[in-house]
Amino acid sequence: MGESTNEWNLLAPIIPFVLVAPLLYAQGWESVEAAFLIVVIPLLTFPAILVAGQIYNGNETWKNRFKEGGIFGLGALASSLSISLWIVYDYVAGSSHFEMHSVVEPFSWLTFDVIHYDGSQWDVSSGFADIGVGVWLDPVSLMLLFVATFLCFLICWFSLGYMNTDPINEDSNHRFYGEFVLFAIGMFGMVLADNFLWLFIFWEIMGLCSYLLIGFYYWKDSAAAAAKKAFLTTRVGDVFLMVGLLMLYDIYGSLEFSIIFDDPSTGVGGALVNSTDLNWALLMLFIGAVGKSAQFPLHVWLPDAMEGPTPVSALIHAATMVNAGLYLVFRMVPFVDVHVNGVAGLEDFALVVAWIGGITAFMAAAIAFVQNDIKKVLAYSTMSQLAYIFTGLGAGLLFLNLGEYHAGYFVIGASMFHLFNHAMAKGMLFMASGSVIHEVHHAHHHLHHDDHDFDPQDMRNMGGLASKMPITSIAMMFGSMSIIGIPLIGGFWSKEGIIAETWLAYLHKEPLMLGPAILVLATAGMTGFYMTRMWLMTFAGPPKSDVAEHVHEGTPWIKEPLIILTVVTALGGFLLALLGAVDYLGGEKDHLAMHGVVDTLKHAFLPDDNELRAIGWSTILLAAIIGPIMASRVHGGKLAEGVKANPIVGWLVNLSSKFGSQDVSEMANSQLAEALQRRLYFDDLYEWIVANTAIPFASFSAWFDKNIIDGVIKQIESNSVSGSVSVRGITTGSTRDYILMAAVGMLSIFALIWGVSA
Amino acid sequence: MIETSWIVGLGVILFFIGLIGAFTRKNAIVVLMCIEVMLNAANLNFVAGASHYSDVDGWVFTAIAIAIAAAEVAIGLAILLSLYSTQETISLDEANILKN
Amino acid sequence: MGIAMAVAVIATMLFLGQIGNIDWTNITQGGYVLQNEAVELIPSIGVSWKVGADALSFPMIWLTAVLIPISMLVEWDAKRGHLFHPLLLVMEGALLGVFVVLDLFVFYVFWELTLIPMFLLILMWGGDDRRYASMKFFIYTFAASVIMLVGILVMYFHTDPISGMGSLTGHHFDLVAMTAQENLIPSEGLRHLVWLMLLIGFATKMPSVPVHTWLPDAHVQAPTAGSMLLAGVMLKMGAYGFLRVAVTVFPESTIEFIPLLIVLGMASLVYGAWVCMGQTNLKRMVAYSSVSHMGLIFLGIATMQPLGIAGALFMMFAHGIISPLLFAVAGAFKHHYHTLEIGSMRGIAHHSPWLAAHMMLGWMASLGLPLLAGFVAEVAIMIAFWMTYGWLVLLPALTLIITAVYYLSSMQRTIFESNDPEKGILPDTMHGEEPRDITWHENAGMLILGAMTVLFGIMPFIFWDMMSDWSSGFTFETLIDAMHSQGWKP
Amino acid sequence: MSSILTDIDLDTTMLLLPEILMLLGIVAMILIPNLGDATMRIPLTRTRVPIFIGGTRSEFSNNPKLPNTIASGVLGLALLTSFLYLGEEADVGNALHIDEFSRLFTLLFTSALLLATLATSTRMPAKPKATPPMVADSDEVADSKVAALIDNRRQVDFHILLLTTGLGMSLMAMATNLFMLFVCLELASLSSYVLVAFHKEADVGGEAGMKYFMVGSVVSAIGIYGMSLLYIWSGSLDMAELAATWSAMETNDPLAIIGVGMMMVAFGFKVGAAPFHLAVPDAYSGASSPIAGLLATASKAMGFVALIRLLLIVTMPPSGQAIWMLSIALIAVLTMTWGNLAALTSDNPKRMLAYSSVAHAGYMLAAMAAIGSGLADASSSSMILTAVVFHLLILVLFKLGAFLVLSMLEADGGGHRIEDLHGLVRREPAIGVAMFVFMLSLAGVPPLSGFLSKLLMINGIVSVSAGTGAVTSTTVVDWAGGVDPLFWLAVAIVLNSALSLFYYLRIGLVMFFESPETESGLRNAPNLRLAIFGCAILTILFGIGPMSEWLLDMVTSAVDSMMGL
Repeated sequence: MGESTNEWNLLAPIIPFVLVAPLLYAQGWESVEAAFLIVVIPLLTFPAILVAGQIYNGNETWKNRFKEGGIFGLGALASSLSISLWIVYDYVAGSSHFEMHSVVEPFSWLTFDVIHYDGSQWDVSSGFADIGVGVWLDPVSLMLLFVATFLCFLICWFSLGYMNTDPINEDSNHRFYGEFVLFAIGMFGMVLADNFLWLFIFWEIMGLCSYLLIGFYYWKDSAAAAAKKAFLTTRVGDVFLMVGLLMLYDIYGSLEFSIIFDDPSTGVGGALVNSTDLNWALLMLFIGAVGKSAQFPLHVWLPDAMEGPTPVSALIHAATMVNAGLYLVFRMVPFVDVHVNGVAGLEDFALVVAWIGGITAFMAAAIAFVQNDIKKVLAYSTMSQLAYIFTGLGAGLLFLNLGEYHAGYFVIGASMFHLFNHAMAKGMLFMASGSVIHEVHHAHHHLHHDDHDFDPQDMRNMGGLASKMPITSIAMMFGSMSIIGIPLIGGFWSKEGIIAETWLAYLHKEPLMLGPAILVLATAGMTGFYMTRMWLMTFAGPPKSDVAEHVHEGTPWIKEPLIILTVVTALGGFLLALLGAVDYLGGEKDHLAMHGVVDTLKHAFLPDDNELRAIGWSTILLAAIIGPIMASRVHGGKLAEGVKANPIVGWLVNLSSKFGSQDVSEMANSQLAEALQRRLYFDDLYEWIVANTAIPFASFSAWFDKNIIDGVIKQIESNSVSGSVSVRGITTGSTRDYILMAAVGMLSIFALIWGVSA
Repeated sequence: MIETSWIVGLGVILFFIGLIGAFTRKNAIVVLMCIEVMLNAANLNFVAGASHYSDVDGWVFTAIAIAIAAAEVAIGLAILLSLYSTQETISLDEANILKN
Repeated sequence: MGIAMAVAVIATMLFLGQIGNIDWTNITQGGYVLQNEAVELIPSIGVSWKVGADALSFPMIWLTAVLIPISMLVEWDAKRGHLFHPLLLVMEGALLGVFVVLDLFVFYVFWELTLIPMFLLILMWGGDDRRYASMKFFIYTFAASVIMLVGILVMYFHTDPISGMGSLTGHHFDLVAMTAQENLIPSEGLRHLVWLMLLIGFATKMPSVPVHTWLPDAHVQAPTAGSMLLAGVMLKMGAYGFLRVAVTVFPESTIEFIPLLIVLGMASLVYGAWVCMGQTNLKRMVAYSSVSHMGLIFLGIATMQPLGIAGALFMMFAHGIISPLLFAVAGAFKHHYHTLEIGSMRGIAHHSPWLAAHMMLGWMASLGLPLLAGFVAEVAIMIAFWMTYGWLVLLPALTLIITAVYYLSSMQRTIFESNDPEKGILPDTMHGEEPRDITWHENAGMLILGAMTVLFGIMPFIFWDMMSDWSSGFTFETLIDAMHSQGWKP
Repeated sequence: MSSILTDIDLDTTMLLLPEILMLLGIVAMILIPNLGDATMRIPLTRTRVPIFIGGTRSEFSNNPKLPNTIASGVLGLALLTSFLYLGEEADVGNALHIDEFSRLFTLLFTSALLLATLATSTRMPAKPKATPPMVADSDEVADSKVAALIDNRRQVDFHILLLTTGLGMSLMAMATNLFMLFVCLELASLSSYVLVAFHKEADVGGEAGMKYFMVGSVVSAIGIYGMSLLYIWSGSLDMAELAATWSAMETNDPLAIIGVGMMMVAFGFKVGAAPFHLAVPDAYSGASSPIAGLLATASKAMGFVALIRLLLIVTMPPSGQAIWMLSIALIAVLTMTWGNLAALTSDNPKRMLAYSSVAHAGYMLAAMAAIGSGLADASSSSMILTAVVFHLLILVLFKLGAFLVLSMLEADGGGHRIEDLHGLVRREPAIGVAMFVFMLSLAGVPPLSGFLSKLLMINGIVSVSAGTGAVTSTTVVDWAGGVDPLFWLAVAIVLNSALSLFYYLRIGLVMFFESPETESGLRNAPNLRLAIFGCAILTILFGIGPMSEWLLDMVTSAVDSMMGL
């Protein structure tokens, strides 16, 4: 495949990596016993890539044969993928089932004692466990593990084509692959961790990699600033997350999932858990999740993070890392699940989750309306879709806390399913956008060597690419459909459930859920608009610049992952829906089982409940019809004369031109559009706050330290010097004064002695 | 016989005359004389004590103190001469190259 | 200098060789090992040569033995190496002395002895303002330690006679015996005063706000190896001494003054971080970050939890690995770019990829990234702090954000940002010199430090276990009684 | 039949050997350089018999280095003998008493003098090949030749004065009678006045001598007057009798206490206590460095012996606070603070050392105050006194050592400005490092001996005072309210030590880091170098380890013998 068939032989080094899983199987290992290797193999690989890259930089073999380390990265990820597939096979198709304990006994990492005051005296607290590290698997982590390993592998594959062909990356790709693999370690570790602390540890590793990879083009001011912004913003959340951990540890005396989830209503030493305490702890954890998943109000970093190379955006900032927050919120389910030992009284927390999700979903979709940068559109789309999942989780937590566990499990399952669909689709969309950018950049490079102002990511420079990039356009179309929720494709199967259950929560349980419910419904239509807009601006209509006319799809390595993911996106959702993935992920069923096609379709389109039916159809109407049609009116159009798109997307291009064109320049110049362009001024606000509080305060502190605290010391010093000079002045040099002083001294002694003796 | 206390009283007066003179006069020779006066005040006391206690030590002390005074004056004058040879002054105020 | 290096390496090897002979069961249970028969040095006043190590001092000894060769390596090409490297050896001797002796007199002697080589290091190899800095360093810490000396003497005076010791004075300086003596100073007021005097000495060394201002000056002027040792080991002397003398001998006073400890710790941590943020000099910033991190040690002790104390111990150790790396990096900037002004050079990662990598690792370790050495300590201290003081933990926690801000900003403006993939922005101080990466020996030293940072981040239990046992034993044997007698409650 | 002659038995005479040696040295000093071929005509005859005194002197007696050699030899022997007879104890007549204490001080004085003598051997402007002027010489040449000859002659004067100083000091340490003590003190003082003024060609020599002499004479007049009051009061000046009378005294007799106060003034001047110290820096900076060093060590020690005798033997009450305690304590604080503050900005190294010497007097006075506080039992008194004496002993090493280094510079015309010390380490590494050691020891940096002695003094103060705070106090303020104010003396010492570091380190700094005005080395003076290195090494050795223990033991037993323990 690709331009040169002999590229395949480059893959030879990954064979031993792939063989790890079969070999272990042959040795009689259980799949879960090998789970730790998912983390350890990349852990050993990434320093090797970095160091070897530093040493062999510029070496021809290193560059051409090993793709500057990319091959080794791919190998490590392949072995992780193979092991995770082995585990997935064991659990999904095989006989293993999940129970409430770590699948691998934790290794004691930190041991210590804690003392406490029992009202009369201090004593050792027995209930506090060591902090260990082990492996934990349940349906959701299994799903996430698969997503992570699968996408990491594919995107690494994609990177071999994307990164190594760009001259600007030359001699620094080892850095990319090293950090990429390190990121994979973080993601795999977070998914496998069996306690909150290690979850947090890997969470931070991901944060580091996100920082490093956003700042991959370290010399770009914007990339450096974006990297810092990403790290700091998530750091704010992380700090609260850490505080949450402290609180949890104090409540339960452990951070192990198995210990906490065994009975979340009783804390350390058998004490009943106070819902207020737990509320605070969960809230703190949630702030961490908000930061990581770029939700309002800590969302500002994600659009800027697009400064990183596109594979990074695809993997970290769309498909995997940003899901960590969702995963963390999902982990809170046992706390609120009053059906099984949960703690009642946490509805407020659930509402907060839902509201944050609703607000972010709407806001991000709105901002996506006006973005012209293809990656920024996708970034806001990511934010918006993640927010859906948060809303769903919020609704689920609410249901569970109120005892409606069927609805709760369902919506939580739907949320997690949406996570899966979104990850696959969004990973693919980013790769496709990368493909577009890559080729546009190439074409531009080919045409105008010197012009550096050209932005290859700006959709206003594209147009009509459907004919030039068939595979990419197909992939992008399916990805967009999945995100929009076009019936039967990918995201439809999960999004529908989220929206419906959110409405149900409003209708039956909690009036305050109205807000999120309306917001997510509106967002569904908006998603239809901006995703269609993006596709049309890129692929439909005549080319908008000479560069766009010269684009052609050619680079190897890029197409294969796109094709694989297109298939997964297009069919995976339906397939999994048939298998009852929602129930499985929600925890209601402990295995996947094939449902009838008719049943499934009926459940989706014609549920028995009238309310559900109404909500479902209005969602479909908004998302699949109104939004896309409006987008077509503005951006649709035929390709240039004489070129033809392939039939799979051709119909869409032609269809879009049918709706005529509408001039929106007035709207585009409105104040609202301006506000959206400025991202609703949040970035400006934060910058203003920092510039007017933290920075002056820091300068003041530095001044204070130098002039006040050290000033006191310096004052002592200068006073000593002036004191010294004046004391020396008493020694006038005149002998008479000396004698006088002696006489005075004598009299003083008399006085003193006399005073003492009297 | 004169009361010992009267002699001591005279000694006190002499001593303070000497002491006050020592830090009010600028001329080194005069100060040297003031020191002599102070020493003589001490001698008076020794003499008075000797007669008061009928103790021969006091007389010896007096004699030796006079000898010390003489030595002191000799040395003092010699030092003043050397001061005069370099700075051409024997004023206690004016010789103040060394100070602070 | 080869000889000096060889001596240092041999010393380290000997020490590491001795590790096999150490009675680990004892040391991990908080007991002393290697405690020799006391050799009388000045028996008339009760001074003896008595050494021993336990889990409190062992990591510090290890640190010293390892850091000296590394700092030699980093400054392999120091000017006047025939003086420089022997001075480091003197430093090693003095530092090891501080950590092993159990006689307060000899302890004090070694304590002050460490000043001289460091003073000379700053003075002879320092930057432009080295005279002021070295004087300030010497006098500041000396003044504080003589106050501590008065405290030690008051303790000394209250010791019961031991036969054969102190023929002249009837007292002795034996710390172990002092610790064992019931109610060493009967008067509570005096005990508090002594404790405060000790605190002044130790807190200045640590250093804690408000007696920290010697540190930035000393660091900025010191040569790289000097800074590495200063931050890596010398600051730990303060914390070590505080735990070894003040807390161990006077647990009641420690509990009485917990609010003070919290105030000092918070001030160092929070205020130090803010000051860091306002710095424009790289090394100064790193120096203040040391102040900030040392604040955590006080907080860890103030929790009165075995966990918190173990965290404080681990903080000492972790900071002892990380801060030398930070200073090695800062020193390399000074060495190769002749400036430490943040922002005067940009995009340095292009010219010095190794330096940038080490900077990244060091900075990340220092801001408490998990799986690097500093994280465990921070988490342990914070867990304990939450248990004891609840929401007050938000202050140190939020300080982590400030820490991240100044570290990331400084990186952004040095190794990132030049808007040209082909070359970075070079400082004026280069005067057209060709920029280059760090030398092999700097690189080797930093690699070792970096590797240790990672090693102890992933496997903290290597030292954590003994520290944890020590602090548990210490809490159960000493602190709990004092907490009861003081009626201390959280 | 007893006569004076039979009273003096040979054993006692042997015990006085150091003093006798010094006396013989003085005589030899007068005679030997005058040995020549002079003859005398026997009256009424024409026969001339050689009398050897005068005339044309031989190469040997004409050697201007000879007096120095004699003095060194004599002092060396005296040092040796005093060391050999250290443990002996005997009465000599009824005014002198030889014991370990006094012999220890003889040791101190002779070693200080020996060091000063060694330093002088290359310091005095002696020119061995000086010849009388020829007729053909121009006026200038003739003048300089005459000057050289005169200089050579003055060698004898100088060394005689050194020996008389030593004799006076040594005898003073043995005196049991206050008057004897005073006379010996005057002998030493008067000699030292001349020694200070000895460099009379310089502008400052005469002035320094004049100031030192004037102030010294006034305070000794005050002292002798005070002593006369004591005599009137008790009828005797024997210290044992005075002490007995003193402790029998029920109400304080004004005669007695004023007398004691006046004697404190006289001795306070000798030790350089504020406010009587004002002439001290002038004298030190005007005198040649070895002499200044002598004043800072031996002379100061002499003053302290006198103070110890007066305050601890005569006026020490059996229990309770001595009446002089408060004034000594205040003087101590004033002295140390004044000395350190003034030294802080002194640009003349000699003045700086002079002020530092004042500060050290303050430390020792503080320790004395602790003894007088009435809180110290016999053993702690002995301990504190041990600290003081130990400090005095080792001061000879590093204070005099520092002056010796300065004297080395002085030989090349420098030593009066801090600039002269610039880059000393580069010019003379060994000397520079030795100087640095002296400075650190003066500052009290461990493990040097200066630290040990200061530590012992602080320890003394702390140990007698710290126990006085209320045992039941629960807060620091409580305790501080109850503690004896003496405790704060220790704090004052500590703070002053910190302050003093500034100027000591400054010397170190300029030696290491300023560029020297000239790169050339210093004069090759083997004796002096040897003396400096000896001082430096001993400064270190006496700081910690067996040597310090040995010295401390010696001092302790000496002090115990003096206090009758």
